[in-house]
Amino acid sequence: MSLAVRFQHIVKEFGPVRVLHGVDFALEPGRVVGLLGENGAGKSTLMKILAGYERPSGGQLVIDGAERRFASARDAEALGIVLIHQEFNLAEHLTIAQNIFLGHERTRGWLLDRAAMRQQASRHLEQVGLDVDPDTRVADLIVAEKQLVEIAKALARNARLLIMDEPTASLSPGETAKLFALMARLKADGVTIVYISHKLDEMEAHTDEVVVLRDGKFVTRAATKDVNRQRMANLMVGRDVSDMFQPKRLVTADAQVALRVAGLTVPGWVQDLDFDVRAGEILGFAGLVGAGRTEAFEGLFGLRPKRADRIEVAGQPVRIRAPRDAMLHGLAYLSEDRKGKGLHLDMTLAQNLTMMTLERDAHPWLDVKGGRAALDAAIADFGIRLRDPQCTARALSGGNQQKLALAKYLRTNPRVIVLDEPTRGVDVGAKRDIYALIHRLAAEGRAVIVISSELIELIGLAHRVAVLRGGRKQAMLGPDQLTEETLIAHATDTHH
Amino acid sequence: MQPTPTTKPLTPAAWPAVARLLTHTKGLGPVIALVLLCVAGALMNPDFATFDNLMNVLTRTAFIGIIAVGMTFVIVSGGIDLSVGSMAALIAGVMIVAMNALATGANAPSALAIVVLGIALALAFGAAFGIAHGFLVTHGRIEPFIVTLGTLGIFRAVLTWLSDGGALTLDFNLSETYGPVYYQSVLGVPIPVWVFALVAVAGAVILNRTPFGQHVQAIGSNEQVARYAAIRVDRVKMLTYLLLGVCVAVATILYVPRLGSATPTTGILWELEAIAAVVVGGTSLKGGAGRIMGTVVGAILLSVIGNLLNLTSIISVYLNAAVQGVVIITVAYLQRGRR
Amino acid sequence: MQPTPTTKPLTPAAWPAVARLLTHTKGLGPVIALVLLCVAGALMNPDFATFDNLMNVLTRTAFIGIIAVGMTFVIVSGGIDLSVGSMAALIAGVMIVAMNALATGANAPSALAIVVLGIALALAFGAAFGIAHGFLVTHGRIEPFIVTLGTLGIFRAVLTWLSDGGALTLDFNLSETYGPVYYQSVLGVPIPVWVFALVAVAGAVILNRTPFGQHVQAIGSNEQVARYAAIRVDRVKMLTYLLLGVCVAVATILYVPRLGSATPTTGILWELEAIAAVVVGGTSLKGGAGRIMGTVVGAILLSVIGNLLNLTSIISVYLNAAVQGVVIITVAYLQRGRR
Amino acid sequence: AEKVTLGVAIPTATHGFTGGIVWWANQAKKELEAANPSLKVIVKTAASTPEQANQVQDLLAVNKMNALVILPLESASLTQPVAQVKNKGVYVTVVDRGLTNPGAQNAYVAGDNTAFGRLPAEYLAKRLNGKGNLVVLRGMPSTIDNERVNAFNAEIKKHPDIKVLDAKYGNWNRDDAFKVMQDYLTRFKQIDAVWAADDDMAIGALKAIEQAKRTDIREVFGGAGAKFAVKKVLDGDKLVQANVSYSPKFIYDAIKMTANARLKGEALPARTIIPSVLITRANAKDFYFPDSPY
Ligand SMILES: Nc1ncnc2c1ncn2[C@@H]1O[C@H](COP(=O)(O)OP(=O)(O)OP(=O)(O)O)[C@@H](O)[C@H]1O
Ligand SMILES: Nc1ncnc2c1ncn2[C@@H]1O[C@H](COP(=O)(O)OP(=O)(O)OP(=O)(O)O)[C@@H](O)[C@H]1O
Ligand SMILES: [Mg+2]
Ligand SMILES: [Mg+2]
Repeated sequence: MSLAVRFQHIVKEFGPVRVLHGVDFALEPGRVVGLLGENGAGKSTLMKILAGYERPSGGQLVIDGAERRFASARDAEALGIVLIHQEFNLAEHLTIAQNIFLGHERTRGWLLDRAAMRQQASRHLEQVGLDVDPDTRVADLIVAEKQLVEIAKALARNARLLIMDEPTASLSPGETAKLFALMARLKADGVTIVYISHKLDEMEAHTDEVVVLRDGKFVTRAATKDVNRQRMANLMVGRDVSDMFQPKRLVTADAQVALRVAGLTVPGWVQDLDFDVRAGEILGFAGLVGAGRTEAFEGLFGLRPKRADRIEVAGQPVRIRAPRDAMLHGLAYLSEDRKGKGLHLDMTLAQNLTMMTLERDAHPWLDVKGGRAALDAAIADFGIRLRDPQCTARALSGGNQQKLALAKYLRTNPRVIVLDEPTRGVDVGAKRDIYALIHRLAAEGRAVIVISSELIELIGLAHRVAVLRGGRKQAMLGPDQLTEETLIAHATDTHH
Repeated sequence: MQPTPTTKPLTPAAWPAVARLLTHTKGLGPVIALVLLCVAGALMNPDFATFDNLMNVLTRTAFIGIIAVGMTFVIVSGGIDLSVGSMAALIAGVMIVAMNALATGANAPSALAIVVLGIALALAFGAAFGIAHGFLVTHGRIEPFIVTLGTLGIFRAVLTWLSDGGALTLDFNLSETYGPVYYQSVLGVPIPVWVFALVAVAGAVILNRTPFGQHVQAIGSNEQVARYAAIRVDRVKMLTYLLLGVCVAVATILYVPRLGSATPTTGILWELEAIAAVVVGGTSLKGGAGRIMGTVVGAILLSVIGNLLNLTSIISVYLNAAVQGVVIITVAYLQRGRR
Repeated sequence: MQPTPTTKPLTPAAWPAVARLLTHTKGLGPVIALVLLCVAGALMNPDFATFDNLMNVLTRTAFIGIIAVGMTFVIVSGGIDLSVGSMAALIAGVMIVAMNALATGANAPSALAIVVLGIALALAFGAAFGIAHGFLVTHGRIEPFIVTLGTLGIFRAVLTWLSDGGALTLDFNLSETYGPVYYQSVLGVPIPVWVFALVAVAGAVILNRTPFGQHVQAIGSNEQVARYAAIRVDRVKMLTYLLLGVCVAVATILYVPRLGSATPTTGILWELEAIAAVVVGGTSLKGGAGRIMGTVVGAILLSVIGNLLNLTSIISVYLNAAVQGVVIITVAYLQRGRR
Repeated sequence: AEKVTLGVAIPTATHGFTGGIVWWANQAKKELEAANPSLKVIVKTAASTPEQANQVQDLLAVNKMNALVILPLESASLTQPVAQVKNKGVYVTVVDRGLTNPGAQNAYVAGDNTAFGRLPAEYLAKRLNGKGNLVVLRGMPSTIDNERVNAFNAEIKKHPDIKVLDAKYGNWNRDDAFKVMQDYLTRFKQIDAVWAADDDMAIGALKAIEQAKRTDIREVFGGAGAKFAVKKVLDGDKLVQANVSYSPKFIYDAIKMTANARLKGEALPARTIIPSVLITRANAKDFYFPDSPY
């Protein structure tokens, strides 16, 4: 029942821009294939073509020996090809059950069979380990839960070929583990799986073979057992990527406390959180999804209601009622949701980049030239890969959007910068760039707070890591306590 | 993009139940406002609370209410229709002209047959106008606001031209036959109220219990997602306008026997009333979600305000519109928690 | 210490020029329509192309045009204002009442002083109404459509009450002093046209060349992202309504000397005209992006249609509105490529 | 003779009465142009005051009119614009609603709004024998409506036993009149007569009474002599036994008078008042024009 797929010289152009330059390779049935490539390499585009969401500009798609042209995703689904999108593809106003069956509603006569849909939805939610009422509106879910709904939606389609485009980018370790168990079951049932991720350890552990794309071209394929993480990274980037993390610089004891927070409470999320961070220090925040890390900082920055006993910036007590107060005090918070909160997808890159500093740079009219110059500089400095600097942010690949968002927030020249999941969905090369940037920011004397679900990242970067669980600070771990085991133990309350 | 909710209960066991309760109370804003208004009305004037007055109010709500039910679909799908008032007027005009013409022929059909033909004609025109709107919006890719602003002028101009600027009046004999459609009661309840109830129930079922209704909501919520789910977006949008066109026709079919005439002022500002009913009822103009029952309550609420103002003389007549404005804003304020 | 990198820019020499050209052609839909219409006009009636007629058209466009410039800001930020027509009427009424009252006192100030005071009063009222809208929309969290539908009724009702249902007429002497504001020309161009040009240029500069304008666009494009980018969303929205209120006041200041009176029908349907000008000019009602110059062209286009219909008598008078409807839809169709 | 270009500026046809105005204006144009090759009549309809001001401007700037017949949408608002064209040598005849500055017009032709209000009051007072309850449906808030209602009230005041229960706006519109009348019927158990102040509104009121099957009402008095209302008077309707003339035909008369006078180079009398007359069964046939839309 598995599907065999062959890409024959697939070309894809968006207007004048060619993003796939004739891709040739085959997917053998019944295997788990990891698809690797830098941000913007064309992985998502190729898979959208396979699943019928995009039409190729040239080349053929051969499935089980027959050439196919899909008019829509429905045609691909009829053959059992199902794609879990990298971007959420859910109607926010509808419930989970409605989303899962959107376009495939079960009916009894003319009317919807809501009971059956609810029941089946519950079953699929259970399979992906999401314990939420299927009648919940998707708008009321958090990012990770939406991701699980996306997976449940794919399960409801009875896939023979399942494509997962970075499904774990926003999942915590526990949920990720459940997902891999699910993948193993599907594989045992004979489902072919294409798995896209920038988490190379997952690639190593859960794929049978890897295929590497670079700049819209097929580079190589290899059995997973024959390549290690290092080799995968090098194949993707096309050059040697080693030493992801630089050595940590010492924070001198007399360094000023840049931010001190005491008794921060965000109703419903966080209780009595205390922490401080010094100039030049990198402070990590660890915790499971739902631990309240994001909410803590959204509260701190005036993005949701909060109380705090005391907030000090550089020793001075301050009040923060709105994000602008925070900005004026030299604080910056880069959200984990870069599409919904980080970037104006329909505005140009230069507009996005300069959005927070317009007032500072205006004299009194906008500095349009300066904005363009700043964009050129940011493109070079942050290694943003793009084809047309006049395009809107939507046209950038995910990793490049992240770099642009970082550049945007850094233009405010913050004293304390909070990065929420800064490397989510970012390729290894870019990850390394971002890590180097974080080091540089600290070296410049800024305080950096990194919220991350990737423990390796926290261990490699941070001087100290705060662990949150259920909205409370569970531990503050110093340099000598930073191991994956301790972090997990504190995050899951199995530390005794 | 929907903003993430600001608060959320932490206990996993409790929250679905609470959430469901909230979903149900959320829609109560207009209902509470309506109840308050009715209590106030009954206190101010005992005649307000009589069955006859209630039926009068419901009967006159029927036109706008039926149109508003159709409008709910269009708005939920992310569209809008400004032309409904002139569309109703033009359909009324066409109906009257056609029926009169049929009645004057040498071997004219029976009055009943003519009325039935007239009704069929009205439905056909409503459907055709709806399809035209849908076509311009989907294939022409023109904003619905502009399309229907344009047809608003066109429909009314054609009616004015048909009627030479005066009134088109239904033949007296036909009026006699047709009149009961508006004036008759069944089980004590006037026919327009029955029809209104029927349309409302049908609308609610279609919106919430059929795949089409789901698709309408999905398109309004996120058109891209709907496209990805292989929903025939253009077809569904077209159908929402068609549905609205038919609702306008049904409203007109009830309207014509009331006064038996159409003039260039027929239906003026009905679009604003219908849209206001929809929005007061809790449907967002941004699309994505809506409640037919909210719309029905909204339409009744707006009628009741007018009725109360007529039944009392506390306020200067000049200020009637101000009272309506204040009530509309207040009701919207009461239910603003949602969004 | 400055984290923003200052490395050498990658200068691919060609792209800015090409991009700029593209940006400019995008907006040409309405301009082309306007040119076509003008050519047709000149062919049908040679008097159309005279300087006097041109000035007449521009002068009468000034009211709606100025309001439409303010409306562009509100629409770009994702809002809407249905009340502008009644707001203009009420401001006119208040102005006239106040000026007449000042003129009848025992030791009344000079007519000039009274006119200046009246103008100041109009601006103050416009600003106050705008702030009230902004407040209800931001702090009250009520949909702008509903807020301004409500105030539409309220403003007009208050005017009707002020005027006892009749007309408020400016004192004759004041009219003499104030008249030139509308009827005078400077360098051959009537004052309203100068004011319109000024407002348009100021609007374009504010929207495209100031931080505030960018913030307006950012909020319309995605409010959540704007909030996270430390933009004071409520304040900016408030300012857009304030700006519109002031624009309405400016339009009213030009309107009063023209007709010298305010009645309960003053300004009826101006909101639709202003919104139509904005949308015909290429601004989407969904917000996020808009062009002031498009709005200006849109407003002129709508006036020219009316002017042409007045200049020719090919079509039955009853069908004027139909012609306008057809032209609006056609223009929208011509520029639908965008988005 | 000199070429005459006659501009006619009137309101858009939005209800029966204005519909009649437009029809009669076009009627005059047809007849006059057929009879006089050197005469051109241009009819313009406007929905709002500024639009009408624009039209007056355009008629002069572009159509080069030398005579104007205008039925202003608003007296006060159009005084300035009309004065402007008169100053440029256009002969101006104002119809129905006089300008606030009579210097802005050469001639004035009008119906009698005072009589429009006074005659029904006199008639109803007599019909009710000076005792009873009245309800009133007003038009739209405007100067004309005020004139009529004031005249009506002034006359009714002379009869202390006649009570006006309430007067609400029916907006010269059948639908609104229907609703308001329905609610009057709910509210007042004894109504002796209705002054609907316009024949369109009278239709709405009649339908509401018919629906409520009320028998206390003895008379529904409309106004302006619409053909269907005059027909009812002719036919001896139970509720509609009288009307007051206020025919849109005065626009026809004004256009004809102005055109003929201008063709001969003469002036019109400064004021021509076409009297409003009480229409009863006796004289109804003189006011019945079956071809007019009104
Ligand atoms: N709709 C579009 N219009 C224009 N360009 C596009 C569009 N979609 C994708 N691209 C471009 O195509 C290229 C490939 O994008 P794609 O999303 O396939 O990359 P990816 O390999 O999935 O990257 P990531 O790892 O960041 O998800 C990118 O340069 C992107 O900017
Ligand atoms: N009891 C619960 N029932 C259902 N969902 C829960 C519960 N507790 C927590 N969650 C989900 O976990 C989410 C928290 O994730 P969120 O991202 O907001 O927090 P976080 O600590 O910043 O985690 P991360 O940054 O790793 O995503 C909550 O929004 C919530 O929906
Ligand atoms: Mg991708
Ligand atoms: Mg988080």
